[in-house]
Amino acid sequence: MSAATAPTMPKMPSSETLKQAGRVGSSPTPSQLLPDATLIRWLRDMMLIREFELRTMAAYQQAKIGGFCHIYIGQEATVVGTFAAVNHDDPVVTAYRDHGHALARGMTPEACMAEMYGKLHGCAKGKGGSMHMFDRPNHLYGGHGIVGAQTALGAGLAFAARYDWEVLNKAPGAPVLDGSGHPADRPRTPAGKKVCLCYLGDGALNQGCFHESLNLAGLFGLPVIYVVENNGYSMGTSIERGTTMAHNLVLKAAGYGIEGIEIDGLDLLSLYDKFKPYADRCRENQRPGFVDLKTYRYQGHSMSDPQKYRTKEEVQKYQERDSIDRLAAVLMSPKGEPAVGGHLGRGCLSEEQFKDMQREIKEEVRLAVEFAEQSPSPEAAEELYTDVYANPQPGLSSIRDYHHGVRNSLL
Amino acid sequence: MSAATAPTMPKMPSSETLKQAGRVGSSPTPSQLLPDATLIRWLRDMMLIREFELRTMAAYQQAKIGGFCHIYIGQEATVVGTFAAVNHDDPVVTAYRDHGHALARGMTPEACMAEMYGKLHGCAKGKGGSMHMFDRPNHLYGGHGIVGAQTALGAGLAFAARYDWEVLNKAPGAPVLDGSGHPADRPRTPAGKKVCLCYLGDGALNQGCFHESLNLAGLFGLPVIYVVENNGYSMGTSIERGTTMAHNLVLKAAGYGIEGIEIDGLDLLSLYDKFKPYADRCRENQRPGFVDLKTYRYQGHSMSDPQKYRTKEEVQKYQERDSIDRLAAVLMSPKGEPAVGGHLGRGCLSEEQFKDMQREIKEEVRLAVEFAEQSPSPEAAEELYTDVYANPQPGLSSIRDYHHGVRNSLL
Amino acid sequence: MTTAPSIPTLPIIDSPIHPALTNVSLPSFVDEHELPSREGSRVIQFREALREAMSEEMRRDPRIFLMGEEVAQYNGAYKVSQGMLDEFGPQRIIDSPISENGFAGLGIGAAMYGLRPIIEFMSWSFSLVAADQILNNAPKMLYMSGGQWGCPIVFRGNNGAGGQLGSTHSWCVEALYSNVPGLKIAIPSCPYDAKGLLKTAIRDPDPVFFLESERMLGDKAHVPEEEYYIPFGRAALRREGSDCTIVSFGRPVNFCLEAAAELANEGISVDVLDMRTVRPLDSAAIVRSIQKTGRVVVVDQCWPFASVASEVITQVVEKCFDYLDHQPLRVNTDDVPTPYAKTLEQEYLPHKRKIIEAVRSAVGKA
Amino acid sequence: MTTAPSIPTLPIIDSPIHPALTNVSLPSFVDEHELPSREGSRVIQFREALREAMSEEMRRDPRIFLMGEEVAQYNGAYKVSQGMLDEFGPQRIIDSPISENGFAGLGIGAAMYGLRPIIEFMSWSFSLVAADQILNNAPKMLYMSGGQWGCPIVFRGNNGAGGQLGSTHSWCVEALYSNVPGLKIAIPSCPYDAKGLLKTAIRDPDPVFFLESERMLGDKAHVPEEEYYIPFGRAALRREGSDCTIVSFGRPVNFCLEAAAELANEGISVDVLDMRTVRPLDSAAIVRSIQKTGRVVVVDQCWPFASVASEVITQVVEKCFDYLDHQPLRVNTDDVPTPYAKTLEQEYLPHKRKIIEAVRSAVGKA
Ligand SMILES: Cc1ncc(C[n+]2csc(CCOP(=O)(O)OP(=O)(O)O)c2C)c(N)n1
Ligand SMILES: Cc1ncc(C[n+]2csc(CCOP(=O)(O)OP(=O)(O)O)c2C)c(N)n1
Ligand SMILES: [Mg+2]
Ligand SMILES: [Mg+2]
Repeated sequence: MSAATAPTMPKMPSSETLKQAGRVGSSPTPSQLLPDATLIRWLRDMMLIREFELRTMAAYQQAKIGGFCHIYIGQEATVVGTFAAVNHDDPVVTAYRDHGHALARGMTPEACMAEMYGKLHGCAKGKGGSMHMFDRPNHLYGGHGIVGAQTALGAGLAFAARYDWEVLNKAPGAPVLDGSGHPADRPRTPAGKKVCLCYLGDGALNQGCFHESLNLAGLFGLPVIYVVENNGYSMGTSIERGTTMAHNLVLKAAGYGIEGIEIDGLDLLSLYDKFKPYADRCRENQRPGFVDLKTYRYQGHSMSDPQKYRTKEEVQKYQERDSIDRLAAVLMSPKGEPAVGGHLGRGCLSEEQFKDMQREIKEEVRLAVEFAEQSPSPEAAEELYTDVYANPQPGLSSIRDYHHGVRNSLL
Repeated sequence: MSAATAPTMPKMPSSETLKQAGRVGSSPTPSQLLPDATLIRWLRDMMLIREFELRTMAAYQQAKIGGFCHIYIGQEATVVGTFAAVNHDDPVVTAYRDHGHALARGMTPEACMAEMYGKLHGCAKGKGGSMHMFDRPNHLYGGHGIVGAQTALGAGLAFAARYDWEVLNKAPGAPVLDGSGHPADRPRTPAGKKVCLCYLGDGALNQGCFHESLNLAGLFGLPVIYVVENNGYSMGTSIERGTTMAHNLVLKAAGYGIEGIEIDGLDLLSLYDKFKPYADRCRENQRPGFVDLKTYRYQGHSMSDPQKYRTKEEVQKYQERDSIDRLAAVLMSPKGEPAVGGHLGRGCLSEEQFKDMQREIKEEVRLAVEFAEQSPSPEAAEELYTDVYANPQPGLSSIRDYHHGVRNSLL
Repeated sequence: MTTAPSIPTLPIIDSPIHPALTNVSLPSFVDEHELPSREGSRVIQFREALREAMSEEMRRDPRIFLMGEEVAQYNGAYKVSQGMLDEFGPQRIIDSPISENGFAGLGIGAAMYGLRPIIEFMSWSFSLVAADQILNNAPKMLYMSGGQWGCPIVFRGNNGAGGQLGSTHSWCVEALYSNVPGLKIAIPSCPYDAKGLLKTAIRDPDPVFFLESERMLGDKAHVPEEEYYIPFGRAALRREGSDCTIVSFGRPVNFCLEAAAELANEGISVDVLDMRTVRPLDSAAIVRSIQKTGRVVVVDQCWPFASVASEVITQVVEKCFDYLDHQPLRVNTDDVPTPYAKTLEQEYLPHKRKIIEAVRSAVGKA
Repeated sequence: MTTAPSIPTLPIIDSPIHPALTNVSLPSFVDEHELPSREGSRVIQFREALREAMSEEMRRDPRIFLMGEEVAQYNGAYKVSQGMLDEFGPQRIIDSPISENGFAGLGIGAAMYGLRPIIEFMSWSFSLVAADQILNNAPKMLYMSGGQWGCPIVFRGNNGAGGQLGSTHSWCVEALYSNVPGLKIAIPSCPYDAKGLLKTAIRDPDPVFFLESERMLGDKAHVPEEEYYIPFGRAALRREGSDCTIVSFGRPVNFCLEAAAELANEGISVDVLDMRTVRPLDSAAIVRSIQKTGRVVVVDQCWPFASVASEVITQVVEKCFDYLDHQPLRVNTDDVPTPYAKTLEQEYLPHKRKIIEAVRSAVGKA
């Protein structure tokens, strides 16, 4: 992948173009107000995801990882940029292409990799696998395998968050909601307004569940933002072949009274600049949102995809606009000088530092793989009949009684 | 109901208003080109439905009819006007509020009433009931009880009709499609372009199935027109309380690349004038359509609805614009003079003739009830295990073998 | 950064409540004979019993809300939730559009977040459009998340033939849904149980499918004033006898009792076991009864193939084959789509005559 | 207008083909021993057998089309339809968006109109979102319309655990769907049967659910050149023995054969019956075998509760209780959501060791 070597500097636009585009000299964008350290962390997050995915692919090819495995490379800016615009305790739910979401939300690479290895120290004790990354302490309500199904869950998370703020705040003695993973007896502090991020692929646009969810969200005023990670394909079907009005998806949201926006998902800084105020508005007004976030996946749909439906040139075209390269370039460009994408250079990252970061991440992920290798497999005697019921009772099965098993290491 | 007595003439608009509205003096509308006899038949069709429904209500109250029963009174113009714009062999499918569709398509009141009585000479031998009116010789592919489910069937009917025209016409020796009820060995004549009418209630807008169907129709170019019989309520829920963008439903269709139209469904002539060219275009271009057809039901949702969600005044307001009264007034107004709704009077129906028609219809429906009363009930021995499989085989059930029963009287 | 990864050993969970489910307070259950009396003069309808169960729990716990079609302003399509909008307000009693998959999923998401949703399906027949949410998400969330998130939710509504509603509207879903591990299914046959089971369902931290019947909503019986909870997985012996065991659940229990009364006239005395929940299934109670009678007839309002009746019979032969003096028999609805015509529908159901004939043949008096 | 209504008497339908279903030509079936040989050198994959079945029928009948996700340009997510777009063109091999409920319903509507759709679910796991269309419409249309419209359609796709796909993607739907009258379910265990059964399914005028398995698509065996159709409702005796009957269907038949080979080493000889269709179910063949062996083990890859295994055991006790020398036993998958981890998933399946243990216990050698 292109970020594995130090990025080459993309061509700079003239400062004339930039002024016309309103990027230079006008009032500062949200990202311009952020400290360098934040942007460096974003870069690191994206690089971590990419490195992690490279290792995932290698492990899959060695048959260490089974099942379906959907690689996130190319889409890193999406998740890093949108997460940056919300709080850590805002609920998040997504589809099966979820490794990036898990890592960016704060799951350790160890827990994520061990899950794919089907090991006991995986985020779901090896029961969920690549497509089902759940992380309660990090408010990640799962990757979900059924296309579109998570969109109703997203409406529900937003409903509950709003209910917490609107109803429970006023209910004397209402308990702390346990979705947060905090103990039940923590004293209740007033809940604030939250916003839920619900991700879906462009292919999920055509599931009825999504439309029912949009209508419910529009009708009830649910603070959920549907972020379409529009990578242009659902498996081998380009969006134009599967989805009507592919060139104007926000129109679909308009049909539910939701004002959607389109965002270029390959430029993290402008993504954040557009998404941040949008998310703030959804939170403030407790209204749903819809984002057509245009991105691209460099790899096949899953590990077994021969990718005959697109050309190498097409992939290359996107790789030339690689989001990691672009952000790195901005951070490494001289401070205040126009840099790629019309952003001002930050001059806060040297090539040296960048390489150190790369090395560090490589090591971190290597250790995660090692951890996954060494973590024990769940044992059938302890784990097969556990976590089926929270309240197991006799007579639930004719085969065997259910019981409580090994504690999840995240809890 | 208001049509039970001779209609009082509604107030006439001035011819000045009419000229401004472009109705008088401009080129003739589609309905103006139709012979008087056609319009008289339309009136008769609407009156038949209304009389039939009055009798249905009476029979239900006497517990002659069971189950759920949804009365069509108030919406008659919808079905008569839209059917008039298509051919008899264009497929039609609808929801459970389907008595009007059955009658307007040509089902005898006998078969329709006997079905509700659960009798053997009903259109489905008493197995379907009020919500499930099927009539193969009249190309009515059923009333359907699950809200929204028929919208996918409508896409399928349109798909098949287009396939017939596009694929089978060119396939040597392709059989005549049997949906028409014609014998299999009829020589194949080239199939023409068809258009399917698929009706749904406003409440069905919020079923995922409908959205999947719209997308499929838009994508594949299916000649199906989704006619939303927008009577403002789904049970006790007004459209605004259940549906986002209730004031601009065509926007929902736009999200699938379908250009929808709004039509006033209480004025049959202008309904036809707007719908006819629209339907022709959909047929010609083999493209889907979407019609927000604004209508109103005078009765409750079903026979057991106390209707507390609306005022008597609201119902009355609509009854004052009653579609039967309006058409009768046009037909009875002096020829060429401006009449109600800005239409030109036809002067083709005397009060005498109108009353004769009323009497005739009353008698026709009375006979239908008598027929239904006298028709035998299906017998369990012959009918319970019949029509489950077209090709019954041993081992399909542990209880009993399936078999062929009594011939459907429509076939 | 470069230290070798350390793999802690994880403790086995030993608390009775899973750590993922904080804020759960299971009611304390008493034995059947300690429950308040079934006799008394506080006679109310089945629908009122359901309403009381919901209202009592909602007063106790502000996290509970009720959502469904027409539950609020219309006061319920079948008046189960009558008056609840007035008491609890529109934020907790919520009318939904006709989007079963959407609002079932909404409930599941809300349950994960920490609320305690009650989702009403106007009829379980309409739950088929929500099958993915209720079967793929609700019962599997705890497992798929490795114990992080459960799904404390109740889905409830009318189940079974409602009276000439035709085949799309007359589903008995227990045959289909009970196959799926992770969920619980309760199916009361009388107002007393309806209340006690529904209160338990709302308290339970697992997803519960609660199956009512349009045909029973008007049934009246005494329901005591004092609070009570009926535990899941314990059958009730509705009538005692010695010649044959009848096993049933939900509405047909009432047909069984009628049949039992008639059979008594013929000198045939039967145990009538009302399972009350089909998952968990109190097979121990069935075995106990068969050890006494040696014969069993299972009465089930679903189609026969791969039904709960099939399951009961299978568990019977697995657990007390040697006590059987006669092959186990089952009475289901007829194996056809539900017909509309009254004549056909009546024959179709697992009615009294069919039950009597089955019992006669089980005891060798056919 | 005023003559009294005349009520004709209606004739009973006596033709073997229902009048609603013109244009149906059922193939003529031969007995098992008259079918072309299973031995030979034309070795192809299971997926190729499926493809041949579809292609042969599509060449014969222009009304047949194939629709599903990725079936056309991608040549099938699992390459079942490879090359079919090239041969039949985009009007008959059609890529659909991810809208299972929509395109399943589209297929049903098209079938009513007179076409012969084959609808591919990439996995039957994704059929839950289409449950309403496939369970409420396809199998009930003929009944609800009083015999006017049938629904000649085939739904097909992968069923069962595909190998570490986790619990949302590993459904075995036969336990759920077989409860519903009006549909037929075929579930082949080998390439030869896959082809012969699929051709029959496509010809059948009723809706057929055709359950394949991702884990078998690469299995290879001889499939004859000449055309053949395997009738529904006839089990195949895959192995003969005398001590115990093993009843299975679909992929687990192969586990049963492995188990049988090992049991033979222990001196236990078994009949292995491959049901091939679960609805119709060839219970006569099961009874015949049990009359010989007196013992039966049912092996089923669904969860146990109210499964096809429960149904088979129930029919066994209904039909040959007195021939049983031991209680019938069943081997299902474990009663938990399908786990992802390899260790857990392998144990979860109805694998060889479980089958061997069940047979040993049935024959009293546990
Ligand atoms: C209901 C359902 N149908 C089909 C599938 C199989 N499937 C998995 S991913 C996928 C493509 C989804 O594409 P998209 O939503 O664009 O997400 P992306 O893979 O591009 O991230 C399909 C068809 C599924 N998981 N669920
Ligand atoms: C999937 C589903 N959910 C709920 C119902 C119950 N139900 C029957 S009709 C109806 C209201 C439908 O209203 P609308 O679509 O506007 O049609 P109308 O009755 O006004 O003609 C409801 C909720 C159903 N039949 N199917
Ligand atoms: Mg995509
Ligand atoms: Mg309506």
